[in-house]
Amino acid sequence: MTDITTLDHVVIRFAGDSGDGMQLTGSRFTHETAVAGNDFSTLPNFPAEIRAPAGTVAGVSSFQLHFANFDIRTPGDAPDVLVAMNPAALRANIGDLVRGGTIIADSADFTARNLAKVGYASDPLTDGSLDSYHVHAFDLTGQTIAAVAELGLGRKDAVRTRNFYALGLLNWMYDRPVEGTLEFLAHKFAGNPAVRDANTAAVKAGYAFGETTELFATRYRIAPAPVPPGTYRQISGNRALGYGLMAGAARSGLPLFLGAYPITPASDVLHILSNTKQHGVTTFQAEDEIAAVGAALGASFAGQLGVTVTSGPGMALKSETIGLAVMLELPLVVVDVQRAGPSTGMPTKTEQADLTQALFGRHGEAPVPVIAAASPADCFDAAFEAARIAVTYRTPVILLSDGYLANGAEPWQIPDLATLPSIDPGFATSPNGPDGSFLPYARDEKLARAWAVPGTPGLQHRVGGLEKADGTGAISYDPANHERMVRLRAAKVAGIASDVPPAEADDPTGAARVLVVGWGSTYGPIAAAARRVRLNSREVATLHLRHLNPLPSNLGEVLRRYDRVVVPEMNLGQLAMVLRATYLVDAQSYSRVRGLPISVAEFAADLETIIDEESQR
Amino acid sequence: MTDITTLDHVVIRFAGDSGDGMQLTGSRFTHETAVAGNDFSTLPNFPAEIRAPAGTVAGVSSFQLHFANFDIRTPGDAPDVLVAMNPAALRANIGDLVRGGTIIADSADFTARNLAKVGYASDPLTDGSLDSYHVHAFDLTGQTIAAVAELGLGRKDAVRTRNFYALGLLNWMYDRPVEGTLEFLAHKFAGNPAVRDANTAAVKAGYAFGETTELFATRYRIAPAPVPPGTYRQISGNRALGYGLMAGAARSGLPLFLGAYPITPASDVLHILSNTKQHGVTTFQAEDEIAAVGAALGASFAGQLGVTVTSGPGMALKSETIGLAVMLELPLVVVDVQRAGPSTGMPTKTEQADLTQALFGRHGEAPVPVIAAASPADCFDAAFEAARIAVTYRTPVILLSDGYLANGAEPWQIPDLATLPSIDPGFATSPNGPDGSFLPYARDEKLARAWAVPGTPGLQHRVGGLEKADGTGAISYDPANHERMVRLRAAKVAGIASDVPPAEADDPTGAARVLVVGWGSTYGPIAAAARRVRLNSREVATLHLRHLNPLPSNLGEVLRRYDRVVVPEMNLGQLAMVLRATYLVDAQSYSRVRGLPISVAEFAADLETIIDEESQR
Amino acid sequence: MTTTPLAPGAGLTRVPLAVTPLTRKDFTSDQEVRWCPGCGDYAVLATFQGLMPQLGIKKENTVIVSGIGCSSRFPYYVDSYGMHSIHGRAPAIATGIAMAREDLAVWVVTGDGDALSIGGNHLIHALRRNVNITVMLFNNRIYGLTKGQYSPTSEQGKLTKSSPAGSVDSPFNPVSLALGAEASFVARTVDSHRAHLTEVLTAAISHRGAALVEIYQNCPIFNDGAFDGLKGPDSGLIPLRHGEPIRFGPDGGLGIVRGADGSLRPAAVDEVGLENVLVHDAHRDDPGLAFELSRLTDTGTILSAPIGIFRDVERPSYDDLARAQVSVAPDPARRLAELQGLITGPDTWTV
Amino acid sequence: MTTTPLAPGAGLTRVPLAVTPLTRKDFTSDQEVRWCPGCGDYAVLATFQGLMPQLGIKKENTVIVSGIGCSSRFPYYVDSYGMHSIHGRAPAIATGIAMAREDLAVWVVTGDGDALSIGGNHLIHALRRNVNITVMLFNNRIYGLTKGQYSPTSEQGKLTKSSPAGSVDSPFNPVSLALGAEASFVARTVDSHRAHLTEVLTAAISHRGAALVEIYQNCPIFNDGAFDGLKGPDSGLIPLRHGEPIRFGPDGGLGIVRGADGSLRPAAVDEVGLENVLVHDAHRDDPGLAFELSRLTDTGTILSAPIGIFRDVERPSYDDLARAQVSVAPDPARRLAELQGLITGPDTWTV
Ligand SMILES: Cc1ncc(C[n+]2csc(CCOP(=O)(O)OP(=O)(O)O)c2C)c(N)n1
Ligand SMILES: Cc1ncc(C[n+]2csc(CCOP(=O)(O)OP(=O)(O)O)c2C)c(N)n1
Ligand code: SF4
Ligand code: SF4
Ligand SMILES: [Mg+2]
Ligand SMILES: [Mg+2]
Repeated sequence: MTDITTLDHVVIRFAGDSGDGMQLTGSRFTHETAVAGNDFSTLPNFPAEIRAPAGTVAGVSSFQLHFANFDIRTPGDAPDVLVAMNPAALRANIGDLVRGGTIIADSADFTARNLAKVGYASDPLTDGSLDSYHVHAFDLTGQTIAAVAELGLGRKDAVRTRNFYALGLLNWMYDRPVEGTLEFLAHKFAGNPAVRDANTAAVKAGYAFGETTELFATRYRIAPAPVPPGTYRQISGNRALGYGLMAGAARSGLPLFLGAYPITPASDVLHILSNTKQHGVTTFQAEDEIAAVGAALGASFAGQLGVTVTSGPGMALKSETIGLAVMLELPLVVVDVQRAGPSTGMPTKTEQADLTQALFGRHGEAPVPVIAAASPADCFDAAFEAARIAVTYRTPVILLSDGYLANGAEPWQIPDLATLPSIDPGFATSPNGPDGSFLPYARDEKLARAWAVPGTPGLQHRVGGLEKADGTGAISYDPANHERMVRLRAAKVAGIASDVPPAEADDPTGAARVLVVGWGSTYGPIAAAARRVRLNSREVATLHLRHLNPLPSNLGEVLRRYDRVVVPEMNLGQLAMVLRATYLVDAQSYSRVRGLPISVAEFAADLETIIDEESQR
Repeated sequence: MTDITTLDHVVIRFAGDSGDGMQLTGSRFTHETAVAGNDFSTLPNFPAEIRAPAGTVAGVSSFQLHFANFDIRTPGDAPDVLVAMNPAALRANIGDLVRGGTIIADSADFTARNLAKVGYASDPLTDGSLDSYHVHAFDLTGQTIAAVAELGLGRKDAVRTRNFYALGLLNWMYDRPVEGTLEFLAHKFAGNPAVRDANTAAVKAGYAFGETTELFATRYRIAPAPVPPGTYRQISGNRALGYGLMAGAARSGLPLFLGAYPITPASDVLHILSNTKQHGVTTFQAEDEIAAVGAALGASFAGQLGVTVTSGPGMALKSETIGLAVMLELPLVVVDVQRAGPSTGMPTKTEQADLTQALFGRHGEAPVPVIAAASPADCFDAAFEAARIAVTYRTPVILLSDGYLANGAEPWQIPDLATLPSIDPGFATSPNGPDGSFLPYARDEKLARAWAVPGTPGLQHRVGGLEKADGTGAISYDPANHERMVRLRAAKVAGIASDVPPAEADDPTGAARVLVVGWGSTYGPIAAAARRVRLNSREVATLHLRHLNPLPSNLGEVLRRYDRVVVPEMNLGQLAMVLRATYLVDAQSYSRVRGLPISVAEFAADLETIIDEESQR
Repeated sequence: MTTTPLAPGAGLTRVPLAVTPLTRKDFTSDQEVRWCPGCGDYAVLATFQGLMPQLGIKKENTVIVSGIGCSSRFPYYVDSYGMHSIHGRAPAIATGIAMAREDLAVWVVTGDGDALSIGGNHLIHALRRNVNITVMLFNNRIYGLTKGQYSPTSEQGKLTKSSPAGSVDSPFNPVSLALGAEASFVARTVDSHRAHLTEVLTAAISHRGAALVEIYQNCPIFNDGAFDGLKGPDSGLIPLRHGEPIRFGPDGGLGIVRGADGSLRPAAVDEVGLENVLVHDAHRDDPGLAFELSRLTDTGTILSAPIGIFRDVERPSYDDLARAQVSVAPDPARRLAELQGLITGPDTWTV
Repeated sequence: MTTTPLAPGAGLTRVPLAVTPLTRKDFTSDQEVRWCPGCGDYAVLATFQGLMPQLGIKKENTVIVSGIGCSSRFPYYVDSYGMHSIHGRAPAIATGIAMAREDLAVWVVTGDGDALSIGGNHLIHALRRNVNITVMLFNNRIYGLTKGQYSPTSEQGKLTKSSPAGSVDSPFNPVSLALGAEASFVARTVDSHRAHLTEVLTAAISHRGAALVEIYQNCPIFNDGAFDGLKGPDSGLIPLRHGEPIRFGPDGGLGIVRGADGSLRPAAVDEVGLENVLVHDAHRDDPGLAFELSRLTDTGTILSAPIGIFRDVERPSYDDLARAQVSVAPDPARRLAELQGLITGPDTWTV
């Protein structure tokens, strides 16, 4: 009999060739995990090439899942368990595995040829080089073929089911039922009974293999995480973002218009919204990013909620049109799903180095509200907030996500849309000026200008990129008017600070001297690192910013409460610069620019050093 | 007899309809001024419309000239003398004239119809509303017609010579010879004797009118300014900029390639360089700004000095390609002749609000050196320096000018090109790697990479926008390599600081407590204001930055020497933000965003208040 | 939401009609018109303000989008909704407007630089997609607003500030380019021919889909007389009228015939016989004929050029097709409930 | 500096020749080729590496500029100078290279998205200007690199991730578009037809001026079999050869004839007689015929399409004309002295 060991959390990475179905295996296992009540966080990792030659390191695709009996924040730095379908998968991932971790490998694929292809001189499964890990190597391919033999598939098709064999085995190891997966297969392959039955047989055989063999001495159990009651689903950042925009449009009573040009890692937002046309969503795949934002701005002018989604290179191209939107004072949401730059950079890798571009990347004084999402599920709230600000203030808003959030997934407590605040586009319907005239640049108490859409009788007017006369919106070259308008536009955006929650540090004991300030997807690593640091009996405060422009009005005050302010960013210190300039606080950048999330372990250790240093001063 | 009064300096503004030839009159008068040995500074002001309806305020064109017996810095805030050819010119400019100033007006144009067109209910020349000025109104048109009568021109053509009549009169008033102008006319209208003779007659008649009439009680004399000996010419910022680029290319031994798309106020650089093809200059009028910078980058790849020139909206469009240039590490000079924004803004007005776009307007970490010109003539040196940095460091460089510098003119001591430093493009001609290989990303001591141009045998290599492996330049997705390359690119640009002069404050007594820091075209107003403040027995230090990125290495130290740092900018405080962030110094923004140069008088007064405040602390 | 694409002539079908007849004054805004004296833009504006009331639609359902250039000031002068956008992007912005709203008449005003230089890509894509917009391309063969550089329609060798030794660019033929870009409606007219301009613009806005109208426009300041070669009775102006033989010259003495090698050329009608003169067919599905006719335009100084409607064929409009895929519950509560269903999805668990 | 434009066939005239003959290996870089198994890009690369040595030029005088897309990885695999630039901008960058250096053979590698979507404007302007570059447009009718969205050449109704209900875009015909943009050389070929590809690419690079070669390229992952309809003996592949009657189909039984209304259509050669089959004339100055031939391409599923050289005419190349205006003193000191004269100007004063 095998033992059952209880664990707090586990990180598993499934790795194989692009064609091995690792993403599917991973997401199925995630679903079982979710149903078992664990908290989780996932991160897929695709090869940069569409389909690099089989068996090469460049062609390895992986999926990492972190699940736990507590609320976790990241997909984990380093896997505890590595499932490696071939030598390339081992080679590409072994460096990340924790010492003493578990390797499950398909020995069938470790042929001399495959080993040579990735530069292994001898077989690591047997040459002793993996002695510091628990290696479970067995003929996964052969066993799968045997298991599905009687179903009459060709060898190639039979081999393709081995990811489900592996899934069955993992289900056994972590004590999860397989029923959900069997249902899923029945549904997915309803039209192809042969494949359905083979995969079903593979799952069952994998499970049975765990139960019958003596290879595995232990099974693991991770208790459910204590989460607020409610209905949950698994959601990726890009999907949550799309839904958040839809919710924003629905609560504004506006149709949603997405203008987009495909670009990694933002394309999925276009794909997802292209599938929701029955919800009043128009999607326009434009000829380029300039046309995409232009059409979105046109749709806004026509009374819809115009949105555009892109990544860094596309942001650069959109900047002139965003400047026009600043002048027109129309709602527009511009989403930047950041990736590693500069230039084409590393398109499949994450980074958060577009912040200063979002804040300053336009000519002239062209202030734009900037907000950022903190986690995959948070993309929903962030997108809703972006829509709210855009519509309420008649302004373009830049929403920052990144590759890590875009593709990562986590549980999401599904919100009740009816409880979300309703958003008022405040359409002008009647004259607001002297003698029945319409003043398109008359402002409400929030400084938002009057928005009259075409078709509204009597309110005909012209907008444009030339400086506008205050009130009338006529072209004006008057020096004093220009100064007034520049300051009015700035004041409108600055005023949003009074309409967002104040910054609040998470400082459980109130005794911390070091404050960690983050934005965007560093949320997970910072929270996880803070947890570790606190478990190591140190005090640390954290503060995460949703709004990057304007910053919360009390932020300076909060920052000044601490002796030291540390700003971890996946860039060279962009937020740190803004905080220093704004508050003259010696905020220190903790910078990691590797195309990867900041490592929790590394940051936690460094943070402890910082705290210890500070306490000795 | 008229008196002769000696003056230190005078500001004259010539104003008339777009068709009245005010720019020509102004520049001729400037030339006489230069020959007379005065220092001077000029600024034309064009209407926004190509040719607005005659006699309207929108159609007024003017030319302002400041000349003096000392070295001056600006074209002057407010004219002492206004030449108004019609009611529109008076209406548009009277607000700027100093109280007690002189008005010379052509009464012939002050008809009821013309007055009404610009909203004068009665004739200001006669209704007493100009009592606080010296008004010299006379029938300039009629006198001109009479003067040229015998030359047989039609009335229309005769009237067109009245600007030269006015010029003759002014020459008399300021005691200048007319010979230069007569030569100029002989040359310019060699092919059209009738026009030549008429203009000549007009100049002489205007001069004679001054001499014979009793209208003018005083003539003025402004002694020559003490300037270093040398040969001088008058030069505008755009011309100086073009010449500076040519000098940079010549001293690098490279052909110059300009890719440009017309845009106000940058187009003249294209026009000027299009006229210098016999000096090895290729100009390419591209289909848009993206193609312009792309072709320039292509030319650089091919071994030329690629340059592109634009204004704010074009900068926004070029940002993606500038990011590519950062990754390719090739020389490229990007000139931004700033104008008032955001969006189309006020194209004919000046501003310096593109600084943060230049510094931060790209996705990813894409550091680019940024430098700025301080005065029209200084555009030459700034352009040369931009070329030097681009070629020496194999990097794109952004050079900031603005509309005020572009069109303004001043005397320029013509440099001896042979004494300018020579610039080494350091072309790679042989392998630099192991086994005769070529490593395009191997670096010299300045961190500039090896630059091999097509046609060089054995050094074939590929560059591109994907992240490069250190040394080899192959595509790399390695996290550690990315971090290394991001930091290397940043270090290369930061290292330029060691190659530029340290910042030095101009602090004559060493006793100032207030430091004024400027960049770009605020140079003139700051210097002039400092002069005034010092004449009013107060101490003030000034510091003008040529290099905005990297900042001079000793800058923090200099700033910290002063109790108060004031940063006047024609934006909402962009340099101030950078100084605050970089040095944690409480640099205070003095912000004027009116599409106009900062007023010397206003700033001097405000600066005195600041100094007095500071001395009382 | 639309389901079936509408036919040509249906360009304005879904735009509401004015209740009382409008006049030219209704389409005149309070802004002072600020082109140079004698600019061809004045004539086009006047013609436009004259024809708009005749369309019978509500003026508040008219939208004019322009780029940047002298001509792009146009929207300010018309009392409709308008946007003076940024250089070259008007077709993209108009695409968003047309997709968002089927009840608007959407005009794009642009210049040869705006449409063909910086904005060339948006223009050809709008034409390819067949978005229901009407583009008035003011071709003065020069950059007016930036004071006289050569444009993509300037003749090779042109002397301008940016080409003091003569430009080395050879020009686009806007009609050929549009046809190569699959345009369903392409026409050309002249600023000063009021009746022709009215007729062509009316046909263009009535076309359902993208319509490109090239307007030869005189710029007296920077390119004066560029189209003077087309004036006078014996000019090479070749009027195209659907279903009629293509005749031109004094008394229509010249006609276009197809030569032995298949190419088109002018010939004396007397000599070849009227029956051999090509009959214009603007509705032919294949754009080949229209393309060949477009090549009869001079590329240097323009002394000869066809005007009229080169092509006018039926093809579903992009925005109609796009709208046909979009729907939404009319009632906000129902919309929210449906969205609630979507975001919930099939795979949930409850704690 | 050049003074007289060179003729067709002179595309490489000013590129120095290799001293010893080169082989395919000389044009193979050390980078591992990373397209999907079966991708049509492999075949084009192999053909390219095979034909380059035959051109006889120095390999270090070869430059390949690409944009972004699967096909745009091409330069990495050829041991020449190369730039993998940014999306859509390769023609602009190549224009700068070609203007700067007459001694380089400049290739542009691009995809249907890169060249026709984001990069459409640069492409048509390079063609209009007639810059001496050769553009290989890999048309797989899909966005490969971004994993399968429809492109501007995809058929209407295409189901992709971004068009789950079928795309509503109607496609460009790249050959028609190029002809509308005044291209002097336009051809089409197919990835798998090695001999044809070699012949067409060789003619293209030998053309002095801009050459556009559309290459039908299979993407087995996202648009497999898009050109399968053109395979087999009775496919609708219509080979164009200058001076020969245009015949196709099994045993060349079909031919292109000009119908009574002047339009082109296929007919059985037996029925119409060989003498009535249209003889291809690629050198005809007027692009009308080439344009009409381009329209024989299917717009939906491609079952019929002409391949070969549609047009190849003589027109001065842009970079030659531009270079003819540029000169400089060969000696640096003299250059500096001349510049000193320029900056001094005529109007100076001395203190
Ligand atoms: C991005 C950008 N680039 C350049 C300009 C400058 N610019 C304004 S209009 C124009 C060309 C105008 O020519 P055209 O479209 O022919 O219009 P026209 O003035 O002749 O009517 C240019 C280059 C600009 N406003 N924005
Ligand atoms: C500015 C910018 N926008 C979008 C992208 C994303 N992108 C890369 S390649 C591509 C399209 C590729 O399609 P195609 O040109 O047909 O090349 P293929 O991959 O099919 O060979 C897109 C949209 C990008 N890299 N840069
Ligand atoms: S510059 Fe030419 S196009 Fe522009 S307004 Fe004047 S005349 Fe018209
Ligand atoms: S996705 Fe298609 S085009 Fe791209 S490499 Fe793979 S097969 Fe080739
Ligand atoms: Mg024009
Ligand atoms: Mg493609």
